[in-house]
Amino acid sequence: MTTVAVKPATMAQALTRAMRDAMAADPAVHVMGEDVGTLGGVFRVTDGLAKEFGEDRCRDTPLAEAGILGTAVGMAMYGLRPVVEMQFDAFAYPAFEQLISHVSRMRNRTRGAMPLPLTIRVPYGGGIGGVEHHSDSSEAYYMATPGLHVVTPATVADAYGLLRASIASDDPVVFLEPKRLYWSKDSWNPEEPTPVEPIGRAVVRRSGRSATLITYGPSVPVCLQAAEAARAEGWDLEVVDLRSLVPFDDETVCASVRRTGRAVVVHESGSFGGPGGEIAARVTERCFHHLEAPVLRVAGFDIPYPPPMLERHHLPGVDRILDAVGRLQWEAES
Amino acid sequence: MTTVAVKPATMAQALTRAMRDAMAADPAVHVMGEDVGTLGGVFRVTDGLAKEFGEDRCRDTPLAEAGILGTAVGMAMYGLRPVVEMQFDAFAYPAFEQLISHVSRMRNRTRGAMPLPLTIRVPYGGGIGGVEHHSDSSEAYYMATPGLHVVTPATVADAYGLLRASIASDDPVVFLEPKRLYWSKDSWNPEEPTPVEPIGRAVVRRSGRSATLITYGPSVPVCLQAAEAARAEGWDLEVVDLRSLVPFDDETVCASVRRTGRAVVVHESGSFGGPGGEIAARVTERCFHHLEAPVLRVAGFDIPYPPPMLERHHLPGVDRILDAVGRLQWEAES
Amino acid sequence: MTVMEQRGAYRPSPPPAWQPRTDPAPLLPDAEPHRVLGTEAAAQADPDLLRRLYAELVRGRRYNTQATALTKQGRLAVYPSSTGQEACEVAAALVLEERDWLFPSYRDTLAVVARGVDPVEALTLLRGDWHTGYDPYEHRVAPLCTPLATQLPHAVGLAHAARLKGDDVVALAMVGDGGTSEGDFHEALNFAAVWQAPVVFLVQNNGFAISVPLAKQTAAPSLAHKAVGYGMPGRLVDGNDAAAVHEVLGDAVRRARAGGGPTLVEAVTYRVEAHTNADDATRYRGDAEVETWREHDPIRLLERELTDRGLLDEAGRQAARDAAEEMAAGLRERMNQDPALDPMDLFAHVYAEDTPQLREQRAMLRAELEAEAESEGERR
Amino acid sequence: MTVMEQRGAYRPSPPPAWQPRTDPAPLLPDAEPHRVLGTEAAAQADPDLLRRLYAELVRGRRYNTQATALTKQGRLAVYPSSTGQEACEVAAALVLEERDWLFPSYRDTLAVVARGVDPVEALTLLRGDWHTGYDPYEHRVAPLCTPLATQLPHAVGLAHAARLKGDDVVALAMVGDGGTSEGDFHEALNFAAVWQAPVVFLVQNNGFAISVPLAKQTAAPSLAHKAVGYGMPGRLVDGNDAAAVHEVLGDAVRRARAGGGPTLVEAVTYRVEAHTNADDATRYRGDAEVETWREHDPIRLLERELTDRGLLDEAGRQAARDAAEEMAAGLRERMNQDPALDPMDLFAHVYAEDTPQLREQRAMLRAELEAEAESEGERR
Ligand SMILES: Cc1ncc(C[n+]2csc(CCOP(=O)(O)OP(=O)(O)O)c2C)c(N)n1
Ligand SMILES: Cc1ncc(C[n+]2csc(CCOP(=O)(O)OP(=O)(O)O)c2C)c(N)n1
Ligand SMILES: [Mg+2]
Ligand SMILES: [Mg+2]
Repeated sequence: MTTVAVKPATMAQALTRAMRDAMAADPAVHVMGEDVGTLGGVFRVTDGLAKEFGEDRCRDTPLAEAGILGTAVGMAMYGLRPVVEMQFDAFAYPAFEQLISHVSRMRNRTRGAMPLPLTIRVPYGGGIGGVEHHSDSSEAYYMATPGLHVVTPATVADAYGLLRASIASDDPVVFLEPKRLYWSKDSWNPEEPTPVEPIGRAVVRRSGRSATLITYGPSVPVCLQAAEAARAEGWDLEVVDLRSLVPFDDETVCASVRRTGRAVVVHESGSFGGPGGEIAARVTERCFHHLEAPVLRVAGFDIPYPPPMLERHHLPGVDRILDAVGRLQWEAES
Repeated sequence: MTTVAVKPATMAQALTRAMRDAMAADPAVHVMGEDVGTLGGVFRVTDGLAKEFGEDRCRDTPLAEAGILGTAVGMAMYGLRPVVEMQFDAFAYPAFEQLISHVSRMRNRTRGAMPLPLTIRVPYGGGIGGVEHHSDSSEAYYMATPGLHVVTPATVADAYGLLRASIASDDPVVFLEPKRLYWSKDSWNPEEPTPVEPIGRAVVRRSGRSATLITYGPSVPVCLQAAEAARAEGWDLEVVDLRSLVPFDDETVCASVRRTGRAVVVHESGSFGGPGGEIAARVTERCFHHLEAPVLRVAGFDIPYPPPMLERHHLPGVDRILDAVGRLQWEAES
Repeated sequence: MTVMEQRGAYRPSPPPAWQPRTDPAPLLPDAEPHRVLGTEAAAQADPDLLRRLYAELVRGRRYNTQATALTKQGRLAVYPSSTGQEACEVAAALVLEERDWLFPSYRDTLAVVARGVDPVEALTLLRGDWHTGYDPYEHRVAPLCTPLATQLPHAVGLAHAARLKGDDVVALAMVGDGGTSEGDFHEALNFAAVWQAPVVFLVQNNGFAISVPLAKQTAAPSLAHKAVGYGMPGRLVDGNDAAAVHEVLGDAVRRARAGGGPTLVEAVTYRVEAHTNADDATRYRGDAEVETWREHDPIRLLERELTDRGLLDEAGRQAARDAAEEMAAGLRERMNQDPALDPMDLFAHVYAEDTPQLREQRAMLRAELEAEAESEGERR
Repeated sequence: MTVMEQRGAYRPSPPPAWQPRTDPAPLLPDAEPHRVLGTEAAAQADPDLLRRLYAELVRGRRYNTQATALTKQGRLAVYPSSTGQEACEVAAALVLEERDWLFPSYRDTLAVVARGVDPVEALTLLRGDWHTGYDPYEHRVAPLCTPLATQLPHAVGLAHAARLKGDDVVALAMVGDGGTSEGDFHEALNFAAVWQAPVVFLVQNNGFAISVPLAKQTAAPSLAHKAVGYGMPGRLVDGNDAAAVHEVLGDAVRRARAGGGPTLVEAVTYRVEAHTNADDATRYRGDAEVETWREHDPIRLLERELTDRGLLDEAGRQAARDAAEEMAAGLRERMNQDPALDPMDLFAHVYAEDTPQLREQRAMLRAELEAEAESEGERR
């Protein structure tokens, strides 16, 4: 192995690089969306792609999300691999009918004859001070739609690896990009990109013996922080980064919970009907006799995403996570 | 109390009656949707309303679901109480942006100044031999959207009572009508309608001691059947009909599960990311030490709704429910 | 001296960015639907084409009546008949080249069959053994689309992709008058025009969306007038005049193929039968209206033209009827066989590869089926 | 004898249901945007109106620069400036009666303020202490709408409801050129035309949707040409000519109020500043283009007209500037105060009454805040 000087890169840069490499490797890969061309996207994630590959490969579309996804479906039908950008989570809603009724089902409807290799990039979550409709966590909708993969990176390296894997997938992938991690940095060498990660594998980000924090995307760094803070309370927390909500890595998650006997699911999305319910339920189904306490959930409140000045009270933070860990019935053990 | 001869009525008739009575009681109530006027709806649920109240009160709209819901929002802003019909579950998807970004949030966005008293009727679920896009169970999407009430009747009387309550509610209600129960009959006297039920109260449809089946809408009759069949196996099952998914009646559900110590959630909707995950998780959080076994789920498979000839293999039936009950770790008890 | 003249330098100038890019005049449809049959123009029509259209119309009508009969026999779950609209259905299929793509709406099984798809495969959706019954790539026919207008952006995307790849492929997408009210219609037409995609949009204005008449659907002078708002030509055609529909669609296809961009064609026609076999049309329209349209029947119009011009005699008519009967008999016979069903197919095509979750569910269903088979075996 | 004459009974007749219900001609916009300032028509304009428009334009410009300055001082999270578009913003507000309703898009805080909403309340959304900062019923101004074009069906529904109730209320809804591509635009206009709802749609075509120029948004001759496809009149107006915008909108409002149905107005204007303070416009357009528009500045156009006609002198100009400065100073001062925030408000307006679930979450936050306050108390 060569030892190249590794410079810090942002998650946004890793995503750009993933698209660039995918476009270079496969002429079928086309990027499209609002402002993705000349501007390089409002988050600059597609920066330089139009310049390098031309407007035909990285196209500014009219302002119509159903139209964007719907035409991408047609392009995929003809053998292209569209990578669609939705400008913000809430602006993906107009495309829901195309997503649910066509994108998720086309392979099934046609007995496998017409798979749709489509990647739908959705910047999601809060913590960036955005005004209303700019900070939604919409993953529950995608998880409840069979036929989609739902993937979300929490690290710079995963951003690259998972996006490459998503673009390479023959199935449609909703690729959720945690907005507030766009500018997170990591020592990741763009000249020697990390390997493409297979979709569907969770990873243990921190080992611990007391309890497992099950999380993904923007909440991963928060959980790691919480795990550090928990040491002061005498808890040694394990942190599992799901990376992919669909498929779900029961194996890794349950192995961890069986080891620790306790678990908290952490996400920004609302609690009621959110991803945490599914995760808690399936972990409980599989690990019931290993559990010292019910699997708890730390999540956003069941409210519309709040205005910027109040968002810190909504987002699951270190204290709220530690409070939940504290409720994991520790007395029962002793 | 008078004793009128009680004739059997269908759920569809009870729903029609609920709208009729609401329209008669309050001139602000307006019915709108595709084919709701002259035709009386494809399921005839609005039959006679246009004739009785005129086209202005029961209006055939152009064929555009976002437009229907979006104009209903504007009508509600001006003090009307629109009752919107979506022709089928899957045809509500084009209206999702209006639903999520406006209907569910308008009260919140305006600090309570602009509530939206809107009822959105959505025929849902399968079992009617419908071709694709005609049998979806989309309740998971609605449950994950704070600001909406989500209500679904399982009996003829509840159809009336809950629809009246929904129309009377100052909050938006997604009113899910189980398609295959439209023609279910019950001795319900339309001349003396049952009282309007408050939204948010579950009901024990059958008492039992062995385990609780938690269910709603189209799966209620199936669970009652399963409970009957279970007697042969020596199980005495309790059946809880949720009636309202949002708000959720933790009290009634948990009281039952604490009594029985075992529970299975049953619904048609897919399992992964479906309502059952939320229900199992919250019951476990609240009743952990009363549980002899993990809360299990019997649900539709995580697949696009199948074609009519295969739907019976998809839908949770008596056998599948009994299999799940059998897995509730009965040995652990003895 | 006028005020203007006094003002010297101050002359109104158009706002700088104001550049109308398209002359609207040629985009507007004629006031009357285009017709060929019974007009001078019919003399120019290719007799072979007219005869071919005739044979297909007769077959198409027979296909419609046969399919409706199959619903009564319980062999189809539902059938939305295109009786009275056969001219549009047939012309849409015939006007395309092999390499082109057809994007049908749920009512358009006839167009699908006319394009060459096996009629039983075309009816799979409506029989209920699977969703799309044919391989879309075999005849380049997209799945029959039930959510209205949602197939239109697919057609645009496909046509656009073909153009990017250098293939001179045209996509023809079908939609009803009701479907034009959907947002997807708007977005598809706009993308098509901006991208100059080689697409032809065929709106069959059959007067109704289930029970809702056109007057409650739109206040436009015609649906074809929507075209100018996207910067594409709108064409209005008598949808019961097979020669006219073929001509107008043919022009649009040629234009698209040559790089001229999309066209919106409104074909004025009528849904003679109820919405589907499950519908009761008497609830929303009278017989008299239906009768006026029977006078204007597409087969009748073409038959008259062919007969007048000596291109069709009783023998020819009989031959067309015989061919149609043969098709119907074959269809009847094949549809009377129960389709082979495998419940495990439920999991076969959800993803390229089962998720772990689906593997579990697959195992569960397999166990259930085995238990079922066993207990049936025991009973025997 | 022609072929036709030989045929006797066989005469082509239009398809029976073919009845064009609207004459398209009067629905089509003129080829050039309507202008008043600097033309003969200006002489007819009411001097008081022109002076009022002028004062509002000057105030509006100052409001825009002040708001942008507030973003630099961290007092606003973001501000989408309407500099250069003040004529549209102001005319839209002034043309309405008290009882009418305004449906603004996210860029239209100026129109909201011009309609009488407190400027601080109008900026609440962009400051970030809450979403809608004003009571929509007080001035009949719907919430500033961020998801593009989604407010248009609301305007239609409200106007329709008012008409059903017998109130002669008009709704004016604002949208950008980019927003016209959304399906909701299409559905709203169609519903409005079918229902003959008293709505006026004002499209501010400012050349860009963020970085995307009009040419990538539409291929239409003009956005106003979309109107004919819905059966409503389309009007094209120079959006920098306040008198012209006021006149065209005024006609449309009167028409709507009188029961004449909806109108689509396209105002051709230009977004002189970047999309928002967070945007870098140099990435997608050159200075030269911006400069040509500065020549065509709405304040300058009106100032010149007033001056030429002796309706404005330096004192008048100074008075307008002074009033604007006063407004700006007041705004600055009030925006420099931190808004009162109560985290418990998160739960205040989700439902009319808390669900049991929200009661639990409310209790949890309250406990957290108490613990926080306690530990802060300890530290002190
Ligand atoms: C998005 C959507 N909404 C509603 C329906 C239900 N639906 C099926 S057919 C139909 C009427 C369609 O009318 P039109 O577009 O004129 O086509 P036609 O039936 O006349 O061929 C409706 C409302 C649907 N299929 N898709
Ligand atoms: C449905 C939706 N999609 C995307 C966005 C993100 N967005 C905000 S403003 C904007 C451009 C709007 O352009 P235009 O309609 O021309 O209005 P302008 O900004 O020029 O006033 C975009 C894409 C949005 N707000 N809503
Ligand atoms: Mg129709
Ligand atoms: Mg713009």
